[in-house]
Amino acid sequence: MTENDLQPAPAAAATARSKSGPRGRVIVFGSWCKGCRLCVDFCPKHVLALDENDHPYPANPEACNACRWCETHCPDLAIVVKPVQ
Amino acid sequence: MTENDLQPAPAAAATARSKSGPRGRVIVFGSWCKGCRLCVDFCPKHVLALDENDHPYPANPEACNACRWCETHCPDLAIVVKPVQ
Amino acid sequence: MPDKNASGNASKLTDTGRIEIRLAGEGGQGMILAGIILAEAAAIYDGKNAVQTQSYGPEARGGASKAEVVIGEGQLDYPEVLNADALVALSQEACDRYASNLKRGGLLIVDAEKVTRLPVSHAVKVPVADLALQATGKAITANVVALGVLVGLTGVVSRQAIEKAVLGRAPKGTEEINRAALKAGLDSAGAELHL
Amino acid sequence: MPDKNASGNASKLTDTGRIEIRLAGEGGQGMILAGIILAEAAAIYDGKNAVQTQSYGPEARGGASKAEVVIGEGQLDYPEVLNADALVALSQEACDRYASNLKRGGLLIVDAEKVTRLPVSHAVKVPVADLALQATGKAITANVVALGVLVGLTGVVSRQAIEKAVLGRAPKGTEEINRAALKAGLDSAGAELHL
Amino acid sequence: MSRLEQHSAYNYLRHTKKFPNVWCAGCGIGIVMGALIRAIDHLELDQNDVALVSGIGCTGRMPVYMDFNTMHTTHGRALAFATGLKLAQPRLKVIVIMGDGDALAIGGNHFLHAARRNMDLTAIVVNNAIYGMTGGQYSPTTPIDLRATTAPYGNVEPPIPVGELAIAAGAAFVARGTVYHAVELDRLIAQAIQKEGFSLVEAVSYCHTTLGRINKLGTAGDMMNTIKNNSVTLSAAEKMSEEDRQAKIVRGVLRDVERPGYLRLYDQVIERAIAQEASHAG
Amino acid sequence: MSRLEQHSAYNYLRHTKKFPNVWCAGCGIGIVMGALIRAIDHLELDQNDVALVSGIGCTGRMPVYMDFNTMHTTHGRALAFATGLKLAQPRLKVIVIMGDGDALAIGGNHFLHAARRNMDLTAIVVNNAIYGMTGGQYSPTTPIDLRATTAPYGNVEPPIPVGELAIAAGAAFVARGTVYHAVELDRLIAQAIQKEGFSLVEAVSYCHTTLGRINKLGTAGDMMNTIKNNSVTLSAAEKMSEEDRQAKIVRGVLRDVERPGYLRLYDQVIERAIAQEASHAG
Amino acid sequence: MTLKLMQGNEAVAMGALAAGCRFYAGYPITPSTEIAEVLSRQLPKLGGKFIQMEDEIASMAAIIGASIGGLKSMTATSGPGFSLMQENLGYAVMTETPCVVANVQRLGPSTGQPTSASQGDVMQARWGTHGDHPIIALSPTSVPQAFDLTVTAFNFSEKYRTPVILLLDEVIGHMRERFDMPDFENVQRVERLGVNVPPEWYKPYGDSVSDVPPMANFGDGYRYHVTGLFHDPMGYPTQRLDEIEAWIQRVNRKIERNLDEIILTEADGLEGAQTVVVAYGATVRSARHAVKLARQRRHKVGLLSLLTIWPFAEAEVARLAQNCRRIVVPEMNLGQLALEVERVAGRSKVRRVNLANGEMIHPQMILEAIEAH
Amino acid sequence: MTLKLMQGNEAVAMGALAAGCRFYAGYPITPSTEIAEVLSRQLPKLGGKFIQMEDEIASMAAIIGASIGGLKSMTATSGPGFSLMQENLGYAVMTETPCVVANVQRLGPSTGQPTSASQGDVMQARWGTHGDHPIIALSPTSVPQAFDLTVTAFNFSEKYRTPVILLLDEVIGHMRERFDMPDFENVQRVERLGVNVPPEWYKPYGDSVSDVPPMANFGDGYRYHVTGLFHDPMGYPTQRLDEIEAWIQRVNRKIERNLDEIILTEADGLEGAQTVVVAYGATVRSARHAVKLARQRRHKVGLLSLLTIWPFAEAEVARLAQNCRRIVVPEMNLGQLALEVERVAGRSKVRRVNLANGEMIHPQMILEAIEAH
Ligand SMILES: Cc1ncc(C[n+]2csc(CCOP(=O)(O)OP(=O)(O)O)c2C)c(N)n1
Ligand SMILES: Cc1ncc(C[n+]2csc(CCOP(=O)(O)OP(=O)(O)O)c2C)c(N)n1
Ligand code: SF4
Ligand code: SF4
Ligand code: SF4
Ligand code: SF4
Ligand code: SF4
Ligand code: SF4
Ligand SMILES: [Mg+2]
Ligand SMILES: [Mg+2]
Repeated sequence: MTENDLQPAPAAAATARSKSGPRGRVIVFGSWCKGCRLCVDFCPKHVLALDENDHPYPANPEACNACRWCETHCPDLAIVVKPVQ
Repeated sequence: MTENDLQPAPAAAATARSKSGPRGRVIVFGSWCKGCRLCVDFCPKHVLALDENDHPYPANPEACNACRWCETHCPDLAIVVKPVQ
Repeated sequence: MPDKNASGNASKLTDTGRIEIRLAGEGGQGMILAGIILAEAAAIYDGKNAVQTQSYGPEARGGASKAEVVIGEGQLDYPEVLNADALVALSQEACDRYASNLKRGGLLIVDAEKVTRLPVSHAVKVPVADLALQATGKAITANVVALGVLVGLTGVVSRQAIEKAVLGRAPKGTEEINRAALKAGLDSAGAELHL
Repeated sequence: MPDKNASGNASKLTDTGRIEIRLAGEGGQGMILAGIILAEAAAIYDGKNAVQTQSYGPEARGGASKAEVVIGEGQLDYPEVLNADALVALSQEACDRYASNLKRGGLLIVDAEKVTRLPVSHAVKVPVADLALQATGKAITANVVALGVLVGLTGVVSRQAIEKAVLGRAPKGTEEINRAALKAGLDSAGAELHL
Repeated sequence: MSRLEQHSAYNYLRHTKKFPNVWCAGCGIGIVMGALIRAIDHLELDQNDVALVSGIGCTGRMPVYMDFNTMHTTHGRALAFATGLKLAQPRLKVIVIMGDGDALAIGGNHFLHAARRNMDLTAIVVNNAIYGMTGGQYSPTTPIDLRATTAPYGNVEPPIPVGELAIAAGAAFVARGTVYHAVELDRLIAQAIQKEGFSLVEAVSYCHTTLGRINKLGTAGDMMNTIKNNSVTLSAAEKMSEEDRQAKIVRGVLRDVERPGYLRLYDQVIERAIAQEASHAG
Repeated sequence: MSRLEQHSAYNYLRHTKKFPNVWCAGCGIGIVMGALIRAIDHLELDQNDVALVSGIGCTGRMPVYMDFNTMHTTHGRALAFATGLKLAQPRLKVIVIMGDGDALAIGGNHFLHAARRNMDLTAIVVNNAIYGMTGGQYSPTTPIDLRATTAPYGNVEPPIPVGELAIAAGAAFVARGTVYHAVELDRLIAQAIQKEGFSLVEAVSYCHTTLGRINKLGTAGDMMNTIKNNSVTLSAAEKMSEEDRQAKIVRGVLRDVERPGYLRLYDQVIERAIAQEASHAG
Repeated sequence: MTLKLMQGNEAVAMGALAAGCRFYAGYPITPSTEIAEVLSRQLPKLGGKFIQMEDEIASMAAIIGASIGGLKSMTATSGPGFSLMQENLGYAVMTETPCVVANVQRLGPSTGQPTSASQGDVMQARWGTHGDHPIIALSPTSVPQAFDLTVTAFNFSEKYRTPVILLLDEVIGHMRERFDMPDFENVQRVERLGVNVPPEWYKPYGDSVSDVPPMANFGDGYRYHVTGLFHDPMGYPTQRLDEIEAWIQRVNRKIERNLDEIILTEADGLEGAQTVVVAYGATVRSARHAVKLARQRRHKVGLLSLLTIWPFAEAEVARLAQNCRRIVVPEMNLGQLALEVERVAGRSKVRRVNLANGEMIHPQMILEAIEAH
Repeated sequence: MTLKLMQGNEAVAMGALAAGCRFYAGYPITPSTEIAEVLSRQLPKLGGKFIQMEDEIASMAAIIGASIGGLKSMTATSGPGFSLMQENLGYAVMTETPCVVANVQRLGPSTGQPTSASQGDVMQARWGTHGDHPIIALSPTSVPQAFDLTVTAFNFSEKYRTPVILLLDEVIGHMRERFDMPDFENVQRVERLGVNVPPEWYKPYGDSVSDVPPMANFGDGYRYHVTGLFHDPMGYPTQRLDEIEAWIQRVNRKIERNLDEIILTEADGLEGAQTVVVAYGATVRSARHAVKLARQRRHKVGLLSLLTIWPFAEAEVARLAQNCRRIVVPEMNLGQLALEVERVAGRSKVRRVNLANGEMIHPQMILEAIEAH
């Protein structure tokens, strides 16, 4: 299991910090993820990108607004979004 | 096969002669008839009655207006009505 | 196919007191029910053993149909009639079709009005349907009349047993006419015996 | 269950010139197609006999899958691999799962980048996927590169045959990249041989 | 003018060994048979060009009496057999005769898909609201609360709306008639036979021997009267309240649309296949 | 507030030996699984009181991943198995998960009759418009002209209108959702589960591996976009012309009526039987 | 005890109730229909459920579903319906679900002759569904035995977690016979082995001492998986050869190691018999009659009546074959169980007596076979 | 001739086309699907028709309907679908309708293991439908033979007016092998015996010299009746015992008197063999390998390959059994055809070699059975 969120992408973090509204922390279970890209392609905030193992990671974590699109649409139940206070 | 119409009932013949409109000659195939009474009970002109073998015969042949109800409703295709000129 | 009659009266050699009865008529004449009643008389009320079989099928709706009853003291092996001790036939077609393995010297009871061509020289002719009409006003009780004739002539089951069996099967409210029909049959059998 | 290896090199004793090859990879790497191409090269273009089998099933959609090709001169009896003369494995899982009945001294070809744990001491390691990318820009041609390596190293089918077979299966418009991929494989085999 | 007036319906019957028919006295199935014959006669079809396919049941016995290409198949599967026959011999008018259990219980799926494909068949369902042949078990069209040998306490399963179902599945032509309205039935059947695609005629004909006896609904004649009194034409029904209409047998053409039949659809497949073959060759 | 926010969907999964699941990367069946779990979680049902019954197909593999009473039956027959289970254990919420072929090709008859009886079941049909498991043969929901391995020249068979069919057959609740609208799907499923009688949720989820590949319709993501662009809500659809609407996937609750479920209907049978027994005894 | 003249089909229905059957799903078919009709009347009184399904496939499915829900379940049918049930019958075998299927045989093939007697489905009962599988099939010879063997069928099915087929012929199904029906409380019932471990420990298809794993009912708190795919001890699909083999072996073993209990026969005069008649179903009645006649003619004849048809009484017949000269196998078919008898008959000669036109075998036919040289 | 690397299933499809098949109705199922896929592409080009039906029951019905309409017809399936086809297969037998049913066997029972090899449906092919009936079943051992036996299946079916089952195993169905496919014109086809009397004289089920009545197609001007009930020579339902018996006898006789033609086997070194291996399907490939190894070790081993499984090569095996000591029967099942071998093996010992886990039988297993004492 790869919790990619433990490696935040610093650049993205920087831009998003200025935003208001809800924010989410994205957790990906690498061993379940099949790398289908749905989460990456449809995230409305372009938070995610695929890593070299074809698993998504929050390349732009601060942009996440915890909308949960990725969580509710991951066919492998490999993403959980935790709201961040 | 019993062609009952060969035995016309004279009384009935008398009453009907005065009528105008189409008239029919009823032929019953006794060996097919199962004596269900449908033709007897539903003939609008009360032309038919059952004989001792439970086969219908035109007890009142002159009343027949060749409506063919009996022919089209006999489940055993045991009646034919021939129009009489 | 072996000739079914080849085993002759063999049945008697196997089952104790085995008696074979065939009841035949047209669909709707109630001969299958008569078979059941007869078997119940033997099995439930006379303390004997009994097996009843019948012809089923589309032909049971119209045409001839039959019931067979085998009665005996103990275990009954073969459940169908091998050589009928008695045949009751209420229609010509039934008589034609089912008289084949009536035992030599077996009892043939027919409805005198309906069966005119007989397969054997001696037969008991009873106007079953007429008796039914006379006794009960209902042609439908002919089967019970026939049972009365059969029991009266053969004593294959006791009179008490057949009466209980008939009444046990009679729909509520029809007990009296059924009793009357049975009596008519039994009586006419008595008359027959005295001929 | 008997040990499958028990018959040893028995296959050689039965079918003339029997050679057994196994191609394994992940679903989507096209190793089953590679098996078909190899068998076609032998059967259609080299005038030999060939039988190809493969693992089907849900697991063929993901996970490891394999194709087997048996080549020989005349009748081929047992259609599956008894003791592989050669195994090509393009993924670690495929190598783990399918190396079991590689013949003692048989040839193992692996993708150098993807297979790191080897079941035998000597194996030919070729960066198959990398070569495919370099030669054609398309990772999907790795299976053809692998065929090139196999044929280059073993001569199990002729170069002309494998080229015709590859081109015979290439979708319209992809002839060139497939030819390039095959060449890349053959060349790298040449290089291997000279190592 | 139909040929019937010159030479009778008996030309369409197989006389040898077959009559009287197997049905109970007064059973409406025979009336439907008469209507079917008159319809075919009216259309002046060549007997060699007509095939009758049936399933198992009292209704399923119908084809054997008629002098066409006739096939008495397995219970519920008549439409599937007929599909194969029609595709093999598109020239034949294939008429499929089924009981309600046959068509809608065990055969429901074939009914659905024949209608969906708009298979060029005419289905006649004799709806007697019961399994007649096996002696009166409830069927998917048995009305609520009526008793049957397997519903000794009254049926609680909602009956299927046969016509509506066929419409939802895609049938091109759907009609309902009754055995009391025998001449109307001729017409409906004739219309159905002429239709491209899947056509259905439901013929209501209560079974007096089982349904009637068990529920004390009287003789064949009594049940005829029930049908007579309980049915209305489509146009009359349209003027009734929803609730009143529910209680009625609505007669008439419930649907009649133009949709290409399966054979015409499949012609496209053949065309495309041949075109592709030609382009490969060329 | 649903329990999901305290402890995640993972409580409903069987972790041992089962993951990753068998489906292709990007297959929407997994999205439906997520929606089902969220619906059950939202309803706060006890896991012991839920049974999932499926047929055979890619979709049929769903129950094994979930920690309920689960049954993977034979192709097309899930509703019939579920009927027995529900009648034996009325307390269970029985949810039946089927593919389009499973539910409507081979299983069409059980679908029809479960709906007719208003059997207390919730059916979820994952409509991927193809036989996925067997590699891409056309199904009764494959759109016209799309190709499939057994329709190499394009499909000519009119697809079945799943919802309309269920309505005609008598289902109490009929809804349609898509995997693009996953959260909406949760809601529809939750509504369906709560309904007395037969409820159906059709979840549209095109199969990219077979239907997509054969017809060059792109990746899983591309097909998601197709669904997104081609679907409208019921209220939006009502404002469209018949023709425009035909081309759309109409989402929402297509029917929701109160009809007694089969279990309540059967209670009448039991009551009458016991009453009759008592009157005989008395 | 209630003294009755009872029909065979009715006795099956009564036997089912006595055995604890509380669910019936079926589709009517001659000559089995009375079983459904009696149960449609009786089950709701006992809190059980009766449902007439849309076809036989659904019926078979429904009884499996109900059994997994915890009710003892059955269906009844005849040839055409039995053919349709085959796929789901295999599912019951694969999932080890107890249930009873009565097939009141009629003359086939196809629609055949619905009201005629036949024993034409004997081999189908064994081999009708695809793939290798063990099966139990019982066949009564009388009305009282129809009751008893129905109870036994339920008991076997629960005890061994397997579908059991009750193979009647039309003669036994429709025949009425004197029967002193026992009170239901006095009927011995077997209940499925319940689970006595916590849910986390439960393996629905695990090894067990008896080779029959305990069975939890859905809803009892044991959430497990049931599938027609080969599965591991947890019930999860598997492609592992070792797990597939383990399943196959266990499922066959659970029957094979209990043959003594499962194979029910009645022996009559087998000791010293030179000719042995092996019969089953209604044909036993013909055979008994013939054997008595033969004995009167001083033939040394024994009669082995097979109440259990499958598994075949292989060992018993083989043993008899060693001591007799001839085995006569009368069947209302063209020779089906005779194939099995021949297989194990060794050097003793097998004489088949067959009739497949819908009539019972006349005792005379058997007598001739006994006497022929 | 076209030289190809062809799959077994494809060869079946091609063989069907070569034999003149012009109608296919089926429902997809692994591992048979390629047969449908190839035919869906090829049939419309030849003016034939392909239809995917709603299920296997409908598929079987449709091919019978089409055959009665005059087209050579087939379907293909695997275990679960084959189980569902059983009822209508019996209808084809009863109505003597030519058609071919390919069953590409997979591991069962139930859903089992769809992509694994098995010969588990051998007995089902014989006995799967209810009632007594004869049947022909052929089983190829290679891809070229899949083509040839498909042609033969059609030819037998037309010649004898009977359904023919083509029993493949998954190995043969999915294997690709070198095949020099003959041009279709050079393939020998048998057409059903046409009618050469006027319609009034035609008896669709009448007696004939060959016991196979000529068959008119619907639409050809012979209006006759087809039914699954027992029927008289006119095809009309009958309950007359003499007519029922005549039908049963004729239909069995038409196969039995042609066993020489129908039973196809390949003999290899049977002369003087002390051990004979009897095998069929893909198992023949294992057996050939094993036999060669055994011969190298100087065992006198023969191999009888059964291309026709049903009717069983009873006479041939019985004859062999008289001269050999031991018969080895390897099967990818728990022992099915071995039952038949045992039945006729007399005093020669039968050794079964069984594997039912989805794998091919390894030659070593057969070798061990040959060598064991
Ligand atoms: C597979 C199969 N199941 C059951 C039967 C028994 N069966 C014969 S006819 C019939 C139903 C008859 O009802 P319906 O179809 O409504 O026709 P009807 O007799 O009422 O005209 C049944 C269940 C059968 N022949 N085959
Ligand atoms: C009786 C039977 N027929 C056919 C099959 C083969 N089969 C397995 S899944 C399937 C269809 C799959 O399509 P669908 O039901 O739409 O499910 P999907 O895989 O698309 O989710 C078929 C035909 C089978 N297992 N059993
Ligand atoms: S949607 Fe799920 S499976 Fe697909 S890439 Fe994202 S995390 Fe992985
Ligand atoms: S929760 Fe929404 S915004 Fe955040 S990563 Fe997921 S899809 Fe993107
Ligand atoms: S309707 Fe027909 S069958 Fe009935 S009584 Fe009249 S003639 Fe006879
Ligand atoms: S034709 Fe009309 S009027 Fe004349 S007898 Fe028949 S029903 Fe009566
Ligand atoms: S049982 Fe009913 S449907 Fe059948 S023939 Fe008799 S009346 Fe007609
Ligand atoms: S084949 Fe299609 S439906 Fe099946 S898992 Fe793959 S994408 Fe999903
Ligand atoms: Mg009906
Ligand atoms: Mg699908």
